[in-house]
This record gives sequence, structure tokens and C-alpha cells, in this order.
Amino acid sequence: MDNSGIIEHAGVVSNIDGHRITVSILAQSACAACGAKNLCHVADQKEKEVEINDNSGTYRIGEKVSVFMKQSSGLRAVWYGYFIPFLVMMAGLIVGNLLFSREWQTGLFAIGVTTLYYFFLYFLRKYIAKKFTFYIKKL
Amino acid sequence: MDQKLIVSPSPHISGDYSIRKLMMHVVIALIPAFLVSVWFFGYAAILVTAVSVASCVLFEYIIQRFVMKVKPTIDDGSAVVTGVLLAFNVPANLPVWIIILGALVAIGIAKMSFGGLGNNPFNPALVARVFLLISFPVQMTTWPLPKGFDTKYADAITGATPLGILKEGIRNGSSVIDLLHTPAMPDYQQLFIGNMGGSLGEIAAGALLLGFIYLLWKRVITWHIPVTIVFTVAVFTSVLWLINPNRYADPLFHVLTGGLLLGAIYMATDYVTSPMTVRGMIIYAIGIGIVTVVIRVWGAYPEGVSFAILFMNAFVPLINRYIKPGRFGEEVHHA
Amino acid sequence: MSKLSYFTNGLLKENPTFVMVLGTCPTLAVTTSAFNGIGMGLATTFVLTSSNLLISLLRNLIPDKVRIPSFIVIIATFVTIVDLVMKAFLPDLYQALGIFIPLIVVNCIIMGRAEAFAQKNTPLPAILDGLGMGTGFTVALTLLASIREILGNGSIFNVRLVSESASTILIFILAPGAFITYGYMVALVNIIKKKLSL
Amino acid sequence: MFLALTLIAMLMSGALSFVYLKTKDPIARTDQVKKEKAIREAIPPFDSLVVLKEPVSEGDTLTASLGYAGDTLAGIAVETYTTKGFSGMIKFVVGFTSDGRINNLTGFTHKETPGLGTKMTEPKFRNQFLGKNPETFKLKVKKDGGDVDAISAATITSRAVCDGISKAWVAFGKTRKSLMSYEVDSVSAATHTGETTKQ
Amino acid sequence: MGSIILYTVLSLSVLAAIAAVILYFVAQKFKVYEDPRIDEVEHTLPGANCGGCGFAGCRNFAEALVKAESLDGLNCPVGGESVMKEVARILGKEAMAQAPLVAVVRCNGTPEYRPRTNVYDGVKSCAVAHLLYTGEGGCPTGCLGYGDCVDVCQFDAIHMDPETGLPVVIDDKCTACGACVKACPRKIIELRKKNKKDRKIYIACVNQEKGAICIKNCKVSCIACGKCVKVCPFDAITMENNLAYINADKCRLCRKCAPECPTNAILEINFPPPKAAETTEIKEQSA
Amino acid sequence: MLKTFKKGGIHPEENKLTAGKKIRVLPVPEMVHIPVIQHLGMPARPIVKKGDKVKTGQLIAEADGFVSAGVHSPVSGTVSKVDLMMDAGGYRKMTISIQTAGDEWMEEIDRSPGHKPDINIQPEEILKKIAMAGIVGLGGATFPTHVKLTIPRGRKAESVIINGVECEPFLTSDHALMLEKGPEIFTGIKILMKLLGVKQAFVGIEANKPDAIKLFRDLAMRHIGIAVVPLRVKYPQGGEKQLIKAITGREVPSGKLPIDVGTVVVNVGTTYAIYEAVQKNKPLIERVVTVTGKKLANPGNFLVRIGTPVEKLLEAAGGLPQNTGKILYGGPMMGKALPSTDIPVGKGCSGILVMPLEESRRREMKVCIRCSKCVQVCPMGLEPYLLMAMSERAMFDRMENEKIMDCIECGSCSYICPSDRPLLDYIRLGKSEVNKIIRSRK
Amino acid sequence: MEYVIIVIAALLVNNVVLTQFLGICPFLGVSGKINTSVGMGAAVIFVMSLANLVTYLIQRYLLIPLHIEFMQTISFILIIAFLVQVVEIILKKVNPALYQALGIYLPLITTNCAVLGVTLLAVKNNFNLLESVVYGASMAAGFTLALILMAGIREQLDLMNVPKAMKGFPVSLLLAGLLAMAFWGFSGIV
Ligand SMILES: Cc1cc2nc3c(=O)[nH]c(=O)nc-3n(C[C@H](O)[C@H](O)[C@H](O)COP(=O)(O)O)c2cc1C
Ligand SMILES: Cc1cc2nc3c(=O)[nH]c(=O)nc-3n(C[C@H](O)[C@H](O)[C@H](O)COP(=O)(O)O)c2cc1C
Ligand SMILES: Cc1cc2nc3c(=O)[nH]c(=O)nc-3n(C[C@H](O)[C@H](O)[C@H](O)COP(=O)(O)O)c2cc1C
Ligand SMILES: Cc1cc2nc3c(=O)[nH]c(=O)nc-3n(C[C@H](O)[C@H](O)[C@H](O)CO)c2cc1C
Ligand code: SF4
Ligand code: SF4
Ligand code: SF4
Ligand code: SF4
Ligand code: FES
Repeated sequence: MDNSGIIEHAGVVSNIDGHRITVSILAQSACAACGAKNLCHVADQKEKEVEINDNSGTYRIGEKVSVFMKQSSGLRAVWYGYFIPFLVMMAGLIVGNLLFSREWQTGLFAIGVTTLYYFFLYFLRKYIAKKFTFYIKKL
Repeated sequence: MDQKLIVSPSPHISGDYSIRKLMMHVVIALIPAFLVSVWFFGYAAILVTAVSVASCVLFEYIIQRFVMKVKPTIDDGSAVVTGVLLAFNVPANLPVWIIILGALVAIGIAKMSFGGLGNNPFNPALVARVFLLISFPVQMTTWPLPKGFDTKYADAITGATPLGILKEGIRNGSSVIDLLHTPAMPDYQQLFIGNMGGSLGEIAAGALLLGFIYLLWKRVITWHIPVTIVFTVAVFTSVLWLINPNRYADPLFHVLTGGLLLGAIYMATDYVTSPMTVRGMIIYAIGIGIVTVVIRVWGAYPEGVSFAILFMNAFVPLINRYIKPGRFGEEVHHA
Repeated sequence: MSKLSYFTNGLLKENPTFVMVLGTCPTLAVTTSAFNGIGMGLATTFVLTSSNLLISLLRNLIPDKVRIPSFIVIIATFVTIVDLVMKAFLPDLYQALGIFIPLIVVNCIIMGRAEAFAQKNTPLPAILDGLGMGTGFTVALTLLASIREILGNGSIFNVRLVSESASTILIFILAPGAFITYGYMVALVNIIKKKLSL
Repeated sequence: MFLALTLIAMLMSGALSFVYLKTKDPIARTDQVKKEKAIREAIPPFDSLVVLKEPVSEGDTLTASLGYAGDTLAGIAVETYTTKGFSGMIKFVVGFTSDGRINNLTGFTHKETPGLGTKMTEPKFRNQFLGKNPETFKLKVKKDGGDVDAISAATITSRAVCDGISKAWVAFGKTRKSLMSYEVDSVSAATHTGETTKQ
Repeated sequence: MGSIILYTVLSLSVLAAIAAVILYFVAQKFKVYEDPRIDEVEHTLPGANCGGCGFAGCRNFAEALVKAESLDGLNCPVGGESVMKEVARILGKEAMAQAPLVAVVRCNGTPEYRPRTNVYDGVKSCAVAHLLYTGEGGCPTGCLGYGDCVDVCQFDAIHMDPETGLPVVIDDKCTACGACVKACPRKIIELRKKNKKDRKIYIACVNQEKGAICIKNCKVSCIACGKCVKVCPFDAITMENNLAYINADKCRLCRKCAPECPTNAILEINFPPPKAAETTEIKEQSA
Repeated sequence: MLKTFKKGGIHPEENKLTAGKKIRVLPVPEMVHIPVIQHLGMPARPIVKKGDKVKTGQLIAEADGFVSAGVHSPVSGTVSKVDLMMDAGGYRKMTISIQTAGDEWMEEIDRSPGHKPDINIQPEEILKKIAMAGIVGLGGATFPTHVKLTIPRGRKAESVIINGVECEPFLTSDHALMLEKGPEIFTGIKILMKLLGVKQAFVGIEANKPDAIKLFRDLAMRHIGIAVVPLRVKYPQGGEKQLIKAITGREVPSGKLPIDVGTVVVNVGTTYAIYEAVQKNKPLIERVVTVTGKKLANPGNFLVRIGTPVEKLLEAAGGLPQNTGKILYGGPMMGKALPSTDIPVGKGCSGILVMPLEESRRREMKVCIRCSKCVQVCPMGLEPYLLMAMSERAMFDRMENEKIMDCIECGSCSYICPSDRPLLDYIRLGKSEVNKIIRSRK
Repeated sequence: MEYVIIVIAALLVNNVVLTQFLGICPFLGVSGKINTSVGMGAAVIFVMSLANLVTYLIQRYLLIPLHIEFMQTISFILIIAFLVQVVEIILKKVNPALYQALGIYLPLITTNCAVLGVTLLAVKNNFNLLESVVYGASMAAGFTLALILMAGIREQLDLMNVPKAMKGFPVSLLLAGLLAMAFWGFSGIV
């Protein structure tokens, strides 16, 4: 969808464990323009950690790096993480509405179905992990 | 050699388009419609247009000169076009102070706040028109009846626009077929020449089409946007009409009334606020057509072209972002 | 920093409405009349000041880990108190402010001040800060509301300035006018701030 | 740690329920007071009130409050509503004098567009109804062949108000009719101070 | 009534407890906590977001500063030493002493020395003109004079002198952010060490063509005669690719070289008038 | 309906003042300056030094690497200098200057006037001869022709297209050549067909040259497999991608070469040079140059030795008129403005255009009004307004995705813009920056 | 049919941001880039529906039976606050890769007044369960629509010369005003 292709973030290598490099992404939130960014702590994560496989062994802790992934992966993540569960929940509600006469039953059913979806995600985690590859490069 | 040679990158010649010429063509194209409205609304039409143009130009000058502190560019004529189109979008008996306020909104809020010509995401004349419509519903929907020079500016007889009569009638439970044959409702021939209540410049379908041909001839605009809008409206309203002619008016009526032609030809085509590619223009125009009909048929306002264009203006950046021109070499691949 | 500057900070330099552009929803929603503006401003000031006070009093008792839920509980309580009291004694204002009274809970100014200030300061500065921010908010709301009321309704504090049948620029008390007025106010304050600091 | 939070929660909820209990009655009262105020403004001065539920049409019941000054019926305030407004329901109180003239329109709650429909609450529009008897005063806007001057650009709201008054008028008529059949005694036996509700 | 109190207290406590548990885990897992020193450091920084430090903005730089183990190589060119000291104080670390720098324009090709041979009529942008040709004066390395450097300076520290057509740096305002250095397509601007009283001495030419060719285009170009190299007592001047260069670290501002230069390509700025003023003046007239 | 390419294009005033004028032979100048780089690719390496005596047609700088072309002396005389000298771009390039003395040619060159139609050498040899002759594309791009004619492995040419379009206003050198050297050009086409092993050749000529079309149609009757395709007048039809599209209907994909759609495009001048090289052993030492301009007393098409200073051409055309603003090396759409008249004519110079002062100044640039005219005329389907806006704001990283590298620098966008925006100036800047980014990735 | 009306009303006629004035802060803050807007929009749609589902149940089966409706604000805000976190925790536990991809793509800012406001409005409108959730989802969709339109315009303005004094918030607010004007045309549709 997007033609700028990749999303890139600056980060710092925070841990190295064999091939697994953990990079903490410097706060570079979508709230950059928001006056409240320094104050707002309610749900906004200031720091994200990303794990990357790298065999080059050329990175060291504390090094500034740039982490990037395909733009489309980001959208796909939103799709799996939010949009499908939304659809699942709606479906649960509609089906529940037909099955049960009490609203609390319908409601719990929908919540249950949504939870189930996340279980499903759990089983798919290997498959999904493959889809979201991060790349790392020195700054 | 005494003369120092001039050096610059290529190309070294340029075509003879210029902003001023393009704007002038638009003004020329609007003259027939203006004459028709003077014929029907008398001096009032001249007064409203003159005030609107003068105040648009003046505000542009004042804002550029004293607020933004840049060289005024009123000579490019864009403010004149905005002024004319604003005037064409209001009733001919609108109080002068409201017109001046409209000009301030068009130029000050809709245009200069974003940096002036070329930067505004929304059509200035329409922003002003909608601003006035929301702010002064009474004055903006009190239409003088076309009476030519018979009446004085102050005490013109007022009436409703064809779409207004329709909407009002449907609300009262009348059938569209009956409404179209009430004496207050002009017939198609009158609609075509412009003998109806309505905004100053929107009434005369024929004159507007004449201007359209001129603009096409001078290559100021392309046919895509206007034709697609009219086509979409016609198709959409045909479907509704075929479903229930008692409830929905016929496509010809929709096309000839409510400033659809004025909007489609002169306002939806505003360069600054319309898409850059042909494909984008088509999408944009289809959107305008659909939204226009939705508002006309189901909304509170009897006519929806202004809102539809503004609404689709908001989509233009997205269209430009994602609808790219057909790149050379993308269609045919022969390895 | 002198004690007073805790208070004056919120008025212009860090004005929550015009400089930080926080708590925009109530700012836009309730400023249809100067009276509503003041009402909202005062309600917010009350919640801000009391929660600031309470949080700074309890700051050593609240474990860090449950800071946020505690804050939420405290703030929400004060909001509900305002809600109930207003409903009981100022029913007209209550009606006008609608759901924006409960929404004070999520007003970023309050949570922000709790986090950034009250949590780290003793009660007096916390109160002053709350009052300052609240006053800044109230003044801003009143100003915005006055402009909108005058232009859109031809009145101020419900006192008519023009005759009843005169046309006013209705759009200013409607949604689009709210955004437009606010936008130009922020621009104006930007310019003033720049001029002053020069 | 959880203890701390629970403590805070208890403290706060305690405070909250305290305030709630303190404001519960005033809140209930403000509703009442508001209604009373509207009725008081709607009809000429009275000192006792009788409240009736009056069906106007099927499934549609209005509340009529009969105000008595001493033993004489000062007027009847009908709490009416209409769904024909521009957006949502419009509720208001129509006060009739005992002889059937409209005394006042009060207590509007509505969601009409500011500046348009809201003009119905302003004297300019309201005043034209005062003193009119719907028997002779046609409750329709002039455009529809009635006697009412519509608010400019808000004909819909104007019509809606007419509709609301018409309903109230029906209720008024029924109340008056039923009053005739009741013994006046039982009514006057109703207290002079409080309110009587007659189902 | 009592039941209301009971329910209220009960429900809120239960809710709060649930919230607490959840949020406790969140707090643990997500490290929502942000070092408050970041704010403090950010406040200290000038807030120009110019990128001179090599980070995307002041806040990013503040984060990097807080995270960094030592402040080596981290410097805010805008705030300079005082700011870095303040940051070091907040973080309890040592600030690197960073010699202050200032931008210097290494071209003196005024119209007088470098007569215009053409009229340029393209976009008034050095980058565009540089792509096209050598410029109005014919010197392929000389300043084009369209002020790309001026446009990028956020500190209003550089502006065009309308008479000479060359950019002039206002030393007091220049923060050595290096934006102009990056912007200049001809690599004319250099960040040089800031000396006492803003004194500087440098070769105002970057032309590497042979002497005979460059002197044709510009009378004050460096013709690589090597006299300055010989005269410098501190070995501060080197000659490479037909161009002399004064190493600011070695230069002790003795000013011996300037009078030697036959083309006056060495500029001395902010010095008291030279004792042997006459000699230079004579040369200037003859030039 | 005449054929043409579909997307974009403009129609500037044609101004072919010198159409139909006979080719005049310019006298050999006393002094020539020959830059060692007159082509795309690596500069040639000089193999003569100051004081050397050279003959006309003698190799004086040899190709250095595959994508490079040799340079031959266009005159006989003495090398007076091998040094940097200003070229058309104003930058100093290595140039060999030769003082003319007599006109002594290399012996192997066949100087007989007759047409020599029989091709009796094999493709490999043809290619070698073309390379030896230092032939580069005379259509303007000056890409070494032997490189272009070396078909990469795995590809196959199906047809060769001869570019006789000459869509630039003012220029008529190809037109004149076609009228005078028709048979030779056809032999050249035959050579190309033999070399590439193709059965089909098209000659694309715009409809504003009816005489050339007629002549070529007559000639084509006598040759199997050669078709003349008249084309509607539209700039930049001469661009090879546009020409291929117009003639074959195929579009060369982005970043690909004509050979990827089975074609090779060669200019008529190049074809004639190939004929001369192959049949007469004559290296590329002279070419036809149109010297034109509205104020010029005696404009015309001249056969000029490479290295002749522009000044000499202007003299031959009646001298530089008063109030000259610009002298262009090439046409008004793609030509370079010369900073001086001392600059020598190179292999890629198809014309010298003298523009009066009043037409030389660019109009003041105004804001973009988003009229989309630039998008409509761009033959590559790009969005010039967007590219310029990004380039102005140094957003180079986003420009590659907007296909900036596809721009053929035709200048249609700048030409049409009602706001007189220098679109192409900024697009060039963008291209050079994006190119840097692309290279840094490798 | 009611559902269609709810959807159209929420999307166009009573757009959360443009006429209900909810969620303005993130609307102004996150609307700089189209991509983030899309992501944010999807997240808000999910969270808002979920929030409406849960708060409906709370209101209906806890607050009303116990007669403690006045606890609405406080309980809703707590529930929403941790609901968002629960989703995140689950995501992280269940599928770390997905979680990381999301995190790098869009920092969550889902606790805003829009979520609370919409749940309160849903209660006020006396919806049933399904209506309530549909309402939440459509309000969120309206938020997304406004957000994406705004982001598109702002990305375009990045390529233009907006006067300095108007840059940032002023121009965003002004744009919101003009958008609100454009949306005003839909009034009366439902
Ligand atoms: C956004 C909007 C709000 C409106 N609000 C009202 C209103 O509150 N009351 C009303 O009667 N008409 C309102 N109208 C106008 C009606 O739609 C209708 O145009 C008008 O009532 C026609 O009546 P007229 O004959 O008085 O002009 C509104 C129209 C629009 C577009
Ligand atoms: C690296 C490189 C390789 C090329 N290879 C071929 C080729 O194999 N076949 C071909 O027809 N042209 C080839 N060309 C030439 C181009 O297609 C084209 O003819 C030349 O760049 C000039 O085109 P223009 O005048 O339209 O710009 C090559 C060009 C380059 C830069
Ligand atoms: C915009 C543009 C216009 C061109 N016009 C012509 C032209 O009119 N005639 C021509 O022979 N080549 C023209 N060319 C060059 C061709 O693209 C191509 O390089 C040439 O025909 C290949 O032949 P050559 O290598 O023999 O020169 C043009 C190129 C461009 C980019
Ligand atoms: C074909 C054409 C149509 C135009 N239409 C409008 C219009 O509808 N409204 C307007 O304010 N200006 C219009 N203009 C003038 C100008 O483009 C407008 O003022 C810009 O939007 C201001 O930035 C038009 C200009 C042209 C060339
Ligand atoms: S003059 Fe150059 S280095 Fe100095 S502040 Fe300006 S841009 Fe930065
Ligand atoms: S110093 Fe460089 S950037 Fe500055 S005006 Fe000269 S050439 Fe341009
Ligand atoms: S110069 Fe480039 S961008 Fe402009 S029209 Fe030609 S191909 Fe398109
Ligand atoms: S032709 Fe010029 S004004 Fe029109 S869109 Fe392109 S750049 Fe803008
Ligand atoms: S106040 Fe509503 S989102 Fe900030």
C-alpha cells in the first residue's frame, strides 16, 4: 500500500545473546507532535525492544543502530493484532446473539471467542515470526 | 563580444500558459452565465459580483502585504476567480456585508492560512459558501425569483429553488411527480435557460455549458471531472428514479438544478484542490457525484454539490498519494 | 523557582490550552458560551487541584508499580464528586457540559500534572501548580468561549449584545467554528509568545 | 502494594458514597424543582396542583397538571412532546388557562440546531401563541395554511412545536371533559398544600 | 443506604485490585518507566532540533546522553561547552572538552577578483547551478553565491553580502552545527577552530587547478606557489593537489604567511592592523 | 491516423528554419580542440603529446575500457597542447588541441565520393570497425555505438529502429542528412541488420518532413525488411523509449534497455557514420550540425569537423547577431547553454541555436498551482511537480519510489508549466542525489 | 436497519472527532503520517468495540442492579485502562513477533477520551449489547476516517509552504474545522 517501503527506527543495542540481538528503540512515537508526549504515560510505551537474529557478530552493546522492517509487515501486524480479533469478536457477538437469550451470555461468548483467537495466534507464533523479519544496520 | 552569455539548464523555451491567462480564461468562460444572471436578477447580480470580486482581491492584497509580509500576487487573477465563483454561489439578494465576510473567509481562512495560491487543501469559494450557508441559513436560502430588471435590489420577491421545493414537498408527503408539475416548478426548458430561483450563477445550464466548451477549447481543464460527475449523478439518480419515481426525481432534473453544472465544471475542477492524475480525477468525480446525490436525497440540505466537493477535496491528498499516473513501462512487459 | 512561578507557569508559558494543546476535547466542546467555559474551567481546576494535593500527600505511600491505577482512582473520584455536586446544585450547567464532566478523568492535563509534578513535589507547590494550570485552562476556555459566544450568538455570559433578530455568525457556536477559532487562537498565542521572548 | 491500592480505593469509594448519599436527594429534587418551575411559569398562579395522566391517543399519554388557585382552576399545564423536530425529541410544557387559551410555553428540552431550531424558545416565536385559543388559532405554519409564523429557515421545528401544542390541546380537551364528569368535591378535597396524583 | 456504601467500596476495591494486578504486570514487563533525567537533560539542551549532534532531535540526543556510558563524542554544537557541562552535571559524568568551532567560507572570489563571464538564469540554488556548470565567474570550485548555505542555517548565522556575492558568517551566532558544510555543493565551508577574539587565518580558496589556470579566473586564488609553506615556522601549512592548507591545530596565528602570498589568497580576520600595514595595502592595490 | 506514442508529450513551435537547406561544407578550421571525452562512459586515453604530427583520421586517444570510444584527429597538423579546456558544460576536461596544416588523410580511408552499397564483411568485423571508428550515438546521448550493438547474452534483437524523428524544434541536421544521403543511410541500415541478425528495420520520421518520408519510402521499396513509419509530430518522439512505443507498441520497462523489448534504436546520423566506417573505413571525424536562430543572417546545415570552435560555425552562418542572449549546444528543449563561443563542436552536437536576448530570459517562477499539466505531458508518467517539491525539500529518500530515475530529462514539464517552475532543474538535482543513494547501497 | 443508521450516523453525521469532540488529542497528534493513522485506526476500532462490550456488561449487570450508577465513570476508566494493557500483555505473551512488529509500527495510544466518551455515550443512548458494540466500532471507524483524511492533507502540506505561524497545531485545528464543515453536509441524513 505504501510506497515508501520500509519503516526505520533508530535504536541502541541493549543486549546480545549469541545470535539474538536485542535493540531498544529510541522513543520515536507517533505522538511526536503532541504537546503531551512528555506527560502522557497512560498507555504509551516509551521504549520498545526488538529482537533480531544476526550472525555477523559485529555489533556490540550500546551501539547505535537502525532497525527496519517492511512497511507492509507493519500493516499486516495491525491486521493480525487488531483487525482480525475485531472481526472475530463481532462474529462472536452476532452468533452469540442468535444462540443465547441473555446478553451476558452473548457478551461472555464474544469475549471467549476473542480469547480463543489469541490462543490460535499462540499456535501460529512460529509462522508469524517468520513473516515479521527485522533488519538491522549500523548507523 | 560585449554581451555576457546567459546560461541556464534546459529547456530553454516555455509554453505560453501562465497562471494569469488560465484564470482569465475561467473568467471569460463564466461571462455567459453572468450575463444570464444579470438578465434574470438585474442590478443585484452585478452588485453582488462586483463586491465579491473586489473584496476578495482586496483581502488578498491586505493579507499578503501586511500580515504575511510578502509581495502581493493579486495580479495572478486567482482571487478574481474565487470572487466570481463565490458570487455565483450565493443568492443575488445577499446583504453586502455577508458577501464581504464570505470573501474574508475564502481568502483569509481557506486560502492564505495555508500559504496562499496552490497550498489550500479546500476550495476557497466553497469554504466561504458553506461557511455562509451554515452561519446565515436564512439569508443564504432566501432566493430572489428571476425577475430581471423589474425589481429593485431591496425588495425582490423571494421563492425557493427547484430542489428546495422538492425537498420541502417530499417532507410534507407529496409525491415527486406531483411536485414536478406544480406551477412553482419551472419546466426543463426554463431550467436549461436559467429561469428559476437559485444562486446567482448556478441557474443557467446552457450558459455554463457554453463556458465548459470554451475551457475545453482553451485546454484549461480536461473533460474528466465534469463529465464523470454529471454521469455519476445521472446514473445514480436514474437508478433511484426507476425504483420509485414518486419518491425520487429524474436524472435530468438533478443535472439541471442545484448548481450541479457550476460545481462540476468550475469548482470541482479547481486545480489546487483536485487530483493530479486522470485516474485520480475519475475517482474524485465519482465520489462527488455519489455524495451529491446522497445529500440531496437523504440529507437535510436540498442541494449537496458544495458539500460533496469539499468532502472530496479532503480525499484529494490520499488520491494523489496512492493513485499514480500510469508509469511508462508498467503496462506492457516483454522480457 | 519562586513559589509564585509554580502558579504563573500555567498561565502563559505552559498554558495547557494554547501552548501545550492538551485537554482539547472539553476545550472545543463546551466553549459555546462563556458561562459554560468558566464552568468547565472551574470544575477542572477543582479536580486538578484536589488530585494534585492528594497525590502529593500520598506520594510516599503509593508504590511505584500501582501508581497509575491509584492516580486513576483518585482522579476519577474527584471527577465523580464534581459530577454529583454539579448535578445536584447546578443542573443547567450540568446539562450543558454533558459527558465532558466525566471526561475530565481522561483530560491529559490532569494525568500529566499528577505524573510530572504532584508525584514529585510537596503539597504546597502541588496545589499552586494545580491552581495555576487550572487557572490557565479556565482563562483560556473563557476567552475562547467568549469569542465564540459573541460571534456566534451575539451575546456574552448570556447577555445579548445585539438584537434578537440580528444575524450572528452561527458557525462559531457550531463544531467547525470551534476548531477554527481554537486554531487561530493557538497561532496568535504562538506569535505573542515569540514576540515576548524576543 | 496491593494493599496500598486497595486502601486508596476504599478511601476514595468511601468518600464517593458519602458524597453520593449527600447529593442524592438534591439531585432528585432538582428534577422535581425544574418541572415545577416550568409548570409554574406555564399557567397563572395557583396554590395546589393535581396531576393527571391523560391518554391522547393509543399508547401515548401526556401528563396534565391542574393548578388551582383556591378552588378555581387556574390553568392546566400539559407536559407534551413531539418527535417531528429536526433532531430528536422536543419536550416542553404547554400551559392553558382554564378557558382554553394558551398561557405560556415553557421548559423546553430538545436537541435542535443552535441558532435555527433553538429560536423556538425565544420570545419572538413563543409570543405569537400566547393568549390564542387553538379552537380559533390554527396550529399550523402559514406555509401549510395555518396561522403560525414559522421561524425562518426552521419550518420543521416550527411545525414540530405546533404538533406538540396540538397534542397538548387534545390532552387539555380530554382533561377538561373528564373534569366535568368528576365531582368537583373530590378535587377540591385534595389538599391545598401538597400534590395529589390521580391515576 | 448502607448497602450503597458497601457496594461502592466493594466494587471499587475489587476493580482496583484487578487493575492493580494487571497494571503491575504491565509495569514489570514493559518498563514504562522513563528515566526522568531525560526530561531534565532535554530541558538543558537548546531545543533547536537542528541535528548538529547527529541525532534526529534534541530529545533523541537527550536519551542518548542519558544512556551513554561516557559522553565521549557526544556534543551539542549549538549549546557548546556550557550546555555539555550542565548535562554532565545532571548525569554525573565528565564532559569532553570540545574546542569550539566556527564555520569559515573558503572563497574570496568577489566580482572584483573574479569577473563575471556569464549570466546564470537557472534556479537560484547552488546545488542546481553546480550540476550545470562552473558558475558565473568560471571558477569551478568558487562560491556560486546562491546561498544554499544561508537557507539551511537555522541560527541566522550566515548571510549573503550583496556586494561581494559571498556568504559571511557571523561568528557569534554560528553554532558550528555544520548544516552549511553539508549544504554547500562545492565544499567551500569548513568548520575551523575558534580562536581568541574570533581571529582566523586561512586560505580562502579551494581550487586545485594549476596556478596558471586558476589565476585566469580569479585573482585571489591559491596558485600553489608554496611560499607560505616555506615561511611557516610551525609546519602548519601543507600543500596538496595544488592547494595550500593551514592546519588550525598547528597554526599559532603568527601571520607570517599572509604577506608572502602573491595572490592574497590567505585571509587574516579580526587581527589588529598589521605593523607592516603598508606592504599589504600596496599589494592590495596592485591586485 | 499517424502513429505516435500514447503518454504525454507536447508540441512546441517547430521553427525548422533550415529545413530543406543543403548541407554546406565548413572549411577546415586553423585550430581544433578535441576533448577526450565526447561520449558516455570512460574518457579515452590520449596517445599523442604536444608537438606530435597527426593526419586526418588518425587515432589520437584510445578507448579506455569497454564503455568508451576512441577519438580521431579531424584534421592534419601538429598537436599544440594536451591540457584541460572548457567543454560545453563549462567544466575543464582533458582536450587535445591541434594546429591545422594542410589536409592529409590517413591512407586507409576511402575518400571517393561514390556510394558503396555492397556489404562483404562479417558481423564480428563490422562491430570491430564501428568500435575502431570511435562511433558514438549522434542522436545526442553519445553512447558508444559498438557497446549498444553488442547484444548481451540471452537477449535477442528482433528489429532495429532508425531514429529520423528529429523532434527538437529548430534542428534539421538529420533531416538534411536524410535528404542528401538516403542511399548511404539505407546501406547503413543493411549493415546494422546484418550485424544484429534481424530481418526487420523501421525508420521513424515525423510527419513534418514529408520530403524525407517520400524519399525514404521510395528507397524502402528497393529494400526488403525496411519500413518507413511516418509519425505524428510530437515531442519527445525522438526519445528512444517513446519511439519504440510509437513504432512497435511496446514499452521498455522501467530501468530496462530497448534490447529488453527486442529492439535497438540508432539515429540516422549514426547510421550514416556506420556506413562510412564500415564501407569507407572513415572514423567519426565530422558531422552535420544545424546552425540556426531567428536572428541569424544565414542559418544552415553544415558538415563540420569535430573540434571546430562554435565561433567558426557562427561566422559561417552570418556572424553572431546583436543582442544574443543564449547560444545553445543542441536544441531548445535539451541543449546546453554555452558559457562561451570558444567551445568546440563535439560528436553529439546536432545543432547550434542562437537565441535573442528577449527570448533567453526565463520567466519568474511562481508557486505550483497543481494544475497537473506537468503530469499530463510527462512522457514517462511521472509527477514532476511532486519530484520538484521533494527535491526542493531534500526528501531524496522518497524520490526513488516515485520513479525519478525514469525521467528522460525531456523538459516537457518545465515547458508546459504555467507557473514557470524549473521542474527539470530540480529533478536533475534529485536524480543526481538519488543516484548517489543508489550507488552507496551497492 | 437500525444498525445501518448507527453506522452512518457515527461515521459521517456525528463523527466522533469532528462533531462530538472526542479524541482530539490523538487526532491532532497522530495524524502526521498516513500509515500510522491506519494502524492507530485499526487499534482503536478493536479497543473501542471491546471497551463497549465490557462496559455494557458492567453497566447492565453490575452498576444497575447494585444502584451504583454513579460509579460509572470510575469503573469504566479503570476497566478501559487495564483492558488496553490486557490486550497488550496477551499479544506479547501469545505472539512476541507480532507484538514487536506492532510496537515498532505504532506505539499504542488507545487510552484517550474517545474510548471513555464513546462508552458513556453508548450508555446514554440506551443501546442493547450488539448496538452498543456496533456503535463503538462505527465511532472508531469515524475516528479512523477523520484521522486518515487529516493525515493525507498534512502529508501533502509537508510539501508546501504553510506560513510559519500556522505550522503545527493551528493548521491542524483549522483543517479539522474545514473537515467538520465538509462533514456538516451530511447532517439530517439520519
Ligand atoms: C445542519 C442543519 C440543521 C438544521 N437545523 C434545523 C432545525 O433545528 N430546525 C429546523 O426547523 N430546521 C433546521 N434545518 C433546516 C431544514 O433542514 C429545512 O431546510 C428547513 O426547515 C426548511 O424550512 P424553511 O422553509 O423554513 O427554510 C437545518 C438544516 C440543516 C442543514
Ligand atoms: C550500461 C549501459 C548498457 C547499455 N547497453 C545497451 C544495450 O545492450 N543495447 C542497447 O540497445 N542499448 C544499450 N545502452 C544504451 C541505451 O539504451 C541508450 O541507447 C543510451 O543510453 C542513449 O539513449 P538516449 O539517447 O535515449 O538517452 C546501454 C546503456 C548503458 C548506460
Ligand atoms: C527527450 C529526448 C529526445 C530525443 N530526440 C531525439 C531525436 O529527435 N532524434 C534522435 O535521433 N535522437 C533523439 N534522442 C536520442 C534517442 O533517445 C536515442 O538515444 C537515439 O535515437 C539513439 O541513437 P544513437 O545512439 O544513434 O544516437 C532523444 C532523446 C531524448 C531523451
Ligand atoms: C479551472 C479553474 C477553476 C477554479 N475554481 C475555483 C473555485 O472553485 N474556487 C476558487 O476559490 N477558486 C477557483 N479557481 C481559482 C484558484 O485556483 C483558486 O483560487 C485556488 O484554489 C487558490 O489557491 C479556479 C481556477 C481555475 C483555473
Ligand atoms: S553558519 Fe553553518 S555551521 Fe554555523 S550555525 Fe549556520 S549552518 Fe551551522
Ligand atoms: S558557500 Fe557554497 S553553498 Fe554557500 S553560497 Fe557559496 S557555493 Fe553556495
Ligand atoms: S523532464 Fe522528466 S519529469 Fe519532466 S516531463 Fe520529461 S521525463 Fe517527465
Ligand atoms: S505544471 Fe507547474 S503549476 Fe502545474 S502542476 Fe506542474 S509544476 Fe505545478
Ligand atoms: S482531551 Fe480528548 S483526547 Fe485529549
